[in-house]
Amino acid sequence: MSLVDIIMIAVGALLIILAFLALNTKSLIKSVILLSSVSMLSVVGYVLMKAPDVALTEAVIGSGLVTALFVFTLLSLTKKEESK
Amino acid sequence: MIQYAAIVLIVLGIYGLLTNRNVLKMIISINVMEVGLNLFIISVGYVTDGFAPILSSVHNSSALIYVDPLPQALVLTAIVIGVGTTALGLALAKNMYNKYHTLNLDEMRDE
Amino acid sequence: MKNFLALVLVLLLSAGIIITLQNNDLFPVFGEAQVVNRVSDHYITKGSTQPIIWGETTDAEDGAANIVTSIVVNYRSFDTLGEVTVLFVSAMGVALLLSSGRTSKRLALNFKPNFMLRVGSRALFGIILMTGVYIILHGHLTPGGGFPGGVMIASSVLLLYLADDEFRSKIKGFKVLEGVAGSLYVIVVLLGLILATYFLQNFLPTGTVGDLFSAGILPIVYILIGLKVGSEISGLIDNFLTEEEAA
Amino acid sequence: MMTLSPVLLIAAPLLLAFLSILSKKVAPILLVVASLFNIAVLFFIPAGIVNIGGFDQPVGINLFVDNFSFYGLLAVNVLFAIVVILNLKNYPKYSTVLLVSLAALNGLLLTGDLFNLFVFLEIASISAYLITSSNKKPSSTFKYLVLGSLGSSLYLFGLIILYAMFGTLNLMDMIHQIDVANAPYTSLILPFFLMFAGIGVEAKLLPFNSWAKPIFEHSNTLSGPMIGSVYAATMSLVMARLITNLFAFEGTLLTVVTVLLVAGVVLGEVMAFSTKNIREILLYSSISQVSIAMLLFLNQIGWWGFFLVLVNAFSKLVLFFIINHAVKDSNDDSLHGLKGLFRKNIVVGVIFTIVSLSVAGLPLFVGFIIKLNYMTILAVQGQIWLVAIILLATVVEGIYFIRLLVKLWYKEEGEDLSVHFPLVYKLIFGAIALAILAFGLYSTPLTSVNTTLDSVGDQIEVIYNE
Repeated sequence: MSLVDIIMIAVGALLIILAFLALNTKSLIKSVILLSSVSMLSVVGYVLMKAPDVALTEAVIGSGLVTALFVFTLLSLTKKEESK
Repeated sequence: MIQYAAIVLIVLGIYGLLTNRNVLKMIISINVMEVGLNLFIISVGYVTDGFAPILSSVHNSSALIYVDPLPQALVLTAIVIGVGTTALGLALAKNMYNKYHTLNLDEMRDE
Repeated sequence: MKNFLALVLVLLLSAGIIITLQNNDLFPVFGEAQVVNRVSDHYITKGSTQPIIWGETTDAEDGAANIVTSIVVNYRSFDTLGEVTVLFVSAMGVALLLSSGRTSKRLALNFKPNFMLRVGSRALFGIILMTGVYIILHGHLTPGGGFPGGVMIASSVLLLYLADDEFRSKIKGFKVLEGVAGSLYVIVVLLGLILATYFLQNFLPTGTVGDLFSAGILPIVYILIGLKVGSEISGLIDNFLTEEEAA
Repeated sequence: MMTLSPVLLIAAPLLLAFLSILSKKVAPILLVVASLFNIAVLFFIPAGIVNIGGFDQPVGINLFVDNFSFYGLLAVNVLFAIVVILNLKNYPKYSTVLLVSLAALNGLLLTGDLFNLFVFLEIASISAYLITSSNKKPSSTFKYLVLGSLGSSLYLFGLIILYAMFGTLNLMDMIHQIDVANAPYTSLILPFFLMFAGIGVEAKLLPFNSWAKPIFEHSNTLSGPMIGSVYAATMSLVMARLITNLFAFEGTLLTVVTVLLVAGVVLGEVMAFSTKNIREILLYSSISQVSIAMLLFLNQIGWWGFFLVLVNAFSKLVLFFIINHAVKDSNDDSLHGLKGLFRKNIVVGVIFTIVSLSVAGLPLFVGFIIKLNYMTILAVQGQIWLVAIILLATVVEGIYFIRLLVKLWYKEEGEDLSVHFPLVYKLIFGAIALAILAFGLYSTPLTSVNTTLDSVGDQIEVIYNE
């Protein structure tokens, strides 16, 4: 078993654990950060599977932009809650 | 292996959609499902010891062994479509919070 | 305990799918995909019987060194037109859902942007913008292209947006840029129908594989996509970071 | 004769959509221009395969025009134009979204590539979410969004499994490759079922249609007819094309799908019978009609299934429009609240009666002709159980539609409802009702045609057997 295979197994296992945690934590912001890390780990997966185009796109869009949109939404929701 | 992890992620996403009633959690579930789906699509085209499908000064001939480029092109499309859906879902979540003051789908009743 | 049971259930269902796929003789084992038997073989060889050599082959069916780009913007560019439309309609939709018609301002942050943040964000703005432009321009040679590049441009705009309270009033021009870039894109691909025979057809010479000025209309299309995506995502971020002015 | 490329049906609305964000005032005009332009272009497009980008299939993406897609496109574009023209003044903000959805609906019917179909499915469903957001019920739109994206993900999952097995994304090439590889049907069950479920969400097939009820409960004159008629027709036709050509269900999967569809017919009629809300009655009746149409496609009598889908789309357009307009004026959509609606609107009442009796399948109307013909064929095929179930469904449907009509015509005492219907409504709906009546009395054009509509199979012969 080569090093790449071992890394792939590790990435796969981590992906499952992090995704499961993301769906089961109570705190929304933790959930969002965990989703971001799932997305970032998938970037590693793309690189391992020789897909640099997809890795770049996922890093910028999937884990950058989507996380930003989630955080902005949470920001404005918490502000509304405070002002209420 | 990473293909199995991808399938587990898809099922996890569907499970999350069925069990969570929080709007943001549901959008997160959709995203988890999409990450899994994208990984699965790429894994379908993976060739052990293949090169990344870009001709360069190092891998300079199309006669070498490359991984399947078509799934990668499909995933590029799928990622962008996923962002579109997520943004729309988040905007709806904001709308719902303004209207019902809750993020729980079951508690949304009309006053 | 309940979570644990759920995890077991999920794993069982996935195991079912995995076993079904493994029993399927036609489904390739991971890492052993037969690209030669797939339609992708045509994309790698660019439809020619001679191997395509980087820096040497000229006037191939498609001139992009990045095979994924050649699929995205040439062979299957109709999908990309649809992709651009998806982003367009969802950005439109977010604006439709979040704009209330009343006067609005940027979401107030919990901190005041200080001097360092303002100067630092200006400097970073240039670097990120340049990276985005580079990625768009070299989309047919290196990884990347119009979509990640466009989002990078938008994220550089986001930096200015966070640092400058008054910046919001200056970005109204994006709407025009978005509309113009989108229309130009459709017009360029319609030109293929008029100048050549087919919609989305490449009507410029494809040049040498690996050159910056190669691949016909691909770089032009990617620049237009980059501009459109950049302005769209900037508008999207603007919509998410806006709140109604407290009356 | 001059010919135009069918690509224009997709490209022209898209170009106008991108232009329409530059000026808010011009946008509604562009919308009308695009929908009329599309109907005009339709008469100049030639039948056959059109390559995009100059690459032959399966390398490039192609569009495919045959009788099936031509008449489908004609119906969808005409329906779209009617909805747009009747809503001209009401929803100017939605012009760009509607332009995009017009392009996507045309793309769905034209495309010959399965991944391209996914892209158009996503564009169409995202614009559908936005159209339903005009209901001002974000929670119902959100449910639609969640189920819609789940559905398209399932479709993509199935499609990728097929790609891994056969190495192509083109519909015709895929059918050919499956044929060549002589694949055992058991290996196709998983991908086919995933794809069927994915489109089933959009086509409102049971059990994937739980999004529909909250959407239609609060629908308006834009979202009701748009989702209930135009989108329903398009998605049914897409599903029909895949069922007849690609899926060709066999064995266990055929049983499962048949049971699902029969359950859709029965449950749809039962739910429609038991509810008091008029729009829910219409929704559940269309769910059962869609399921019947899919059963016809499953049993290789696509010609009548095709008619059923189209006639049902036109009928539901009229019914949803009239009811939603009345609800908007009276703010009450229970059967009780709209009692006596037609006493002051006799013309609209007659139109509504004709159309709903045709949907229920009573003699004199086109719905009866269609029902009679497919029942005969099913009986000849020996599908006695199906005939019995559809007959039972017809009886139930007749009962609740007549009950509905009686309530809408008669009122014992009290003020009559004053709902004003504009003249345009009466003209357009009157024309549709007349057509339904005319085809019901003079059915030769329908029964004399016995060619198969769908020519994908013939085309594959032409391409691969030369």
